[in-house]
Amino acid sequence: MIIKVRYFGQLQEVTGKSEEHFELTLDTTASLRRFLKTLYPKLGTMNFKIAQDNKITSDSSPLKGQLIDLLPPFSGG
Amino acid sequence: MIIKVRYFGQLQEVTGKSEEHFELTLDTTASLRRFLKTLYPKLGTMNFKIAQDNKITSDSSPLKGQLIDLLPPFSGG
Amino acid sequence: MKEKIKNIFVEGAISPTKIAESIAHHQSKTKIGAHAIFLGQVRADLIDGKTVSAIEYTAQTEIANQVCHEIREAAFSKYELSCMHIYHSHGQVKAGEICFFVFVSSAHRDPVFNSLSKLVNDIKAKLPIFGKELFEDQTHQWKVNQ
Amino acid sequence: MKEKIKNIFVEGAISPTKIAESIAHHQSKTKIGAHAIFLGQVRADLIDGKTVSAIEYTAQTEIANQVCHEIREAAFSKYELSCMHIYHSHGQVKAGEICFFVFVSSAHRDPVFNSLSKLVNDIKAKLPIFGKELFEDQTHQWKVNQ
Repeated sequence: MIIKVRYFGQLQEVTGKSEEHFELTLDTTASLRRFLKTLYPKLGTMNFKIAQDNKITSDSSPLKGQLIDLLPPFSGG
Repeated sequence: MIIKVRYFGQLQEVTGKSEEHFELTLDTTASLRRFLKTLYPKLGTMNFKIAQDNKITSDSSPLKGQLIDLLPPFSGG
Repeated sequence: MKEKIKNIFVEGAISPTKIAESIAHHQSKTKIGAHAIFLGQVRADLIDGKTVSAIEYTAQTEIANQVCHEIREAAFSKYELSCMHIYHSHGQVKAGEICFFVFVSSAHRDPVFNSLSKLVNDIKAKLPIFGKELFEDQTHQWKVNQ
Repeated sequence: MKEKIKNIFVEGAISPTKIAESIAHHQSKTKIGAHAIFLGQVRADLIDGKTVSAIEYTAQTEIANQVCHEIREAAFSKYELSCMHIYHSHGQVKAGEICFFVFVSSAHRDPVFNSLSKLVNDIKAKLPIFGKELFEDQTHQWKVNQ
């Protein structure tokens, strides 16, 4: 499956990009999180939520979205 | 002692005036309250606070002010 | 923060423009991170088939300003506030217009939330202000706060 | 009160004039007796000897607007509100300028006090908005909400 991963806020600085595409077969968002932390070791120390197709999901969620967003801590207001 | 009594809000309608002067010797504001209720029987059914010289006072306060204000229930805001 | 006693009364309605100017004045105060504002607006209440068209406010202004000053000083002591502005209408205010404006500012949001409702409730309860509700047919009744 | 999902984002700072216009729009709604407004203002915080000159906001806007919609619907269900308006800046907002505007209206004052702090706290906690604090020397740090 081809997925588009977008990075928000300081995660763009950590990865050096705002988005990229991967062809992957992974079962859960937790697996995706491990994959990305291996690819970008600096992500290992960071808190972020994962959204699939514009819905924030828990780490035990099946990975089935085609649009994945990595969201660092929120700081609006 | 000559005192000036001012009526506020609906008390002006009950007494038919906004202010008047009295020459009186009374010990407390409670006594003044009784005196005014005798003069204006309709005041008998109304709640009001009494201020002396721009300070709201309790009914047990000695009557010593020269400016007396009768204040009906507050309804600002 | 000791201040002299301010006159909170303005003749007639408080305009949205005045509120905007008051907000704009705080843009130079760059330690402020949070403002909270309360606005009282005259309701066109329907009472026994008659509609309120305006409220005419009178007050014992000396006492009202003095008591408001005490409420203000107590709030500055209790909450971490940078600024506080309080205005109330005197005279006639039409239904739909603003008659009461309380504006608090702080570095952070908790002090403005906590102080705003306290200030509004204290001012309504403790200031000798009297509202006369005027109906469209020229009759009236005296406003009673809940 | 079911509504379609609104876009809460405005480019740059929220002007006092916009706030005044929003207040003025409510003068025809004569069942309203109380408004409460929260304004977030960018602070010129001093951090390790450097002063914040602006915040640049980015967001996952689709999620932010959807979550804000859910927060809004929950507030309409829980509190007796006539109106609710929420705006947040996107892009750059200078120190002293307004970046966040929450405006609630009701017949009476309790619903506006109770809903205002709840809305502001929920929006800050749940909307994917990211503030980048820009210093005068062109460096930056990422804002962390308390």
